[in-house]
Amino acid sequence: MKDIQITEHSIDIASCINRVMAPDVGGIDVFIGTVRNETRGKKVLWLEFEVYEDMAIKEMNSIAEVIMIQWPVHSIVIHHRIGKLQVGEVPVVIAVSAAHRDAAFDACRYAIDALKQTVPIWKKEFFEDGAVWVAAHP
Amino acid sequence: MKDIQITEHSIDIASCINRVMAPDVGGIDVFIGTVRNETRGKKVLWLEFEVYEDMAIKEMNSIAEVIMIQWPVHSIVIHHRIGKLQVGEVPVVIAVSAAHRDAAFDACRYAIDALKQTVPIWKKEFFEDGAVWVAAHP
Amino acid sequence: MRRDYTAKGVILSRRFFFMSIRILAFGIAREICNSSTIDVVFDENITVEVLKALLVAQYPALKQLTSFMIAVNGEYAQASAVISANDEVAIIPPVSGG
Amino acid sequence: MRRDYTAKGVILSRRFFFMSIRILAFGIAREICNSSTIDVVFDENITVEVLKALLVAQYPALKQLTSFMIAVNGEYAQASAVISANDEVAIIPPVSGG
Repeated sequence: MKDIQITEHSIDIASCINRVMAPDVGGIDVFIGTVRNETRGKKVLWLEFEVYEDMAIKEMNSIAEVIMIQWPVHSIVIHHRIGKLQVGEVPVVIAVSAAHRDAAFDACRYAIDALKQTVPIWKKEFFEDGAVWVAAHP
Repeated sequence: MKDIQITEHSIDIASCINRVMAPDVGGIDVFIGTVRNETRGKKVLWLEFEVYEDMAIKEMNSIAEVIMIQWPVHSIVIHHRIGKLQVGEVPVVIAVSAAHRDAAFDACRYAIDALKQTVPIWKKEFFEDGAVWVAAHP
Repeated sequence: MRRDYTAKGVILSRRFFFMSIRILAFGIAREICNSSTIDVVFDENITVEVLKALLVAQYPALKQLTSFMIAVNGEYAQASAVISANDEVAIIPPVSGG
Repeated sequence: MRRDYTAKGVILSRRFFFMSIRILAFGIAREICNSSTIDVVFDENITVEVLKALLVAQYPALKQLTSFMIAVNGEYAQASAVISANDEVAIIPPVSGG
């Protein structure tokens, strides 16, 4: 089972976890991204996430499909929030369940690494003295 | 911060996650162990966990301390449940937060691997035709 | 009249009009292009590589990005891919989700 | 009288009584020993290695385990460690938490 969502509302972590639970599951790995109060020593005020939604959903589905081919996992949930997020809020939750924990760990880590590399979502960091699109410039 | 607990009651996953959140945290990895309905093809009815509590708490603390030396993590929660658990219930939750996700993933995986190797907790699996202490015999 | 390689609702053609496409721009690309959509017109099928060159000529700030990709119909496109009339084309600056 | 190397509240001594310790047994070890505590008496300080040999002699089923460790005061003890009078000693069969 895979459950891919992009939302403007706060992500319900407990419900992401419940979605991947099942009687034939032995281990669940969950990654939760949180908005950090600083980046390279500069105080972050808030973040804004922009998305190319159709493509992002496609890419997130394709990450989940690659995972299901590569590892014996049971279920995958990937929820990404967009819009304006404050420090401490949660832009992304990935939950992966499997019969055995190794697959859950490997797949969950693959999912967040792949998401950060390919999914068309952009993060703008707002500081006291301006704003920067993360990773845009060398 | 570390929060190590052994409990006879069901583990509150959301509160484990809340405990490791902080403004200077960027990533959280959570491992959730669940009771699986079968082991090596045999239907599991329920599990019983026994603990040498004083030593288990010591070992879990020492795992957390090793982690804090080895990785730049912010907080670690390790909660282990004991007693009788049904299929689908959660014997263990480990949550690790860090400024960057790599440390959280590495430390969380180290924690569950180490826990399974050193913490004096024993699991008995109950089947329709008997019961087995896991890993006791070659 | 020769108005070569201009964009933003105008003409990218040497000869006669042939194909109009709408390009979506996201994140910093949206800011560089000062619009979330750019309408361009070509007189022949072009490749992704050519489109990127045209875009950079029109919006030199794109060259300063770490990189940018072109997506066609919601998928990353190779440099040699040919863009057709009804394709959905997007400028994808370096992503930073998660 | 010679009652060598017996356990369960009795004597593990050749000479005179000297040291009594209570051993905790967990999991399958508790079932093998049929008790969660075993009181043993030694006439001299013994090492973990010797204690293990004595336990196996008394409870041969321990030998069939994948392995078992001895903890002293809540920590895994080396074979050469010496057990003292007020130590808390425990038999630790293969653990299986998580």
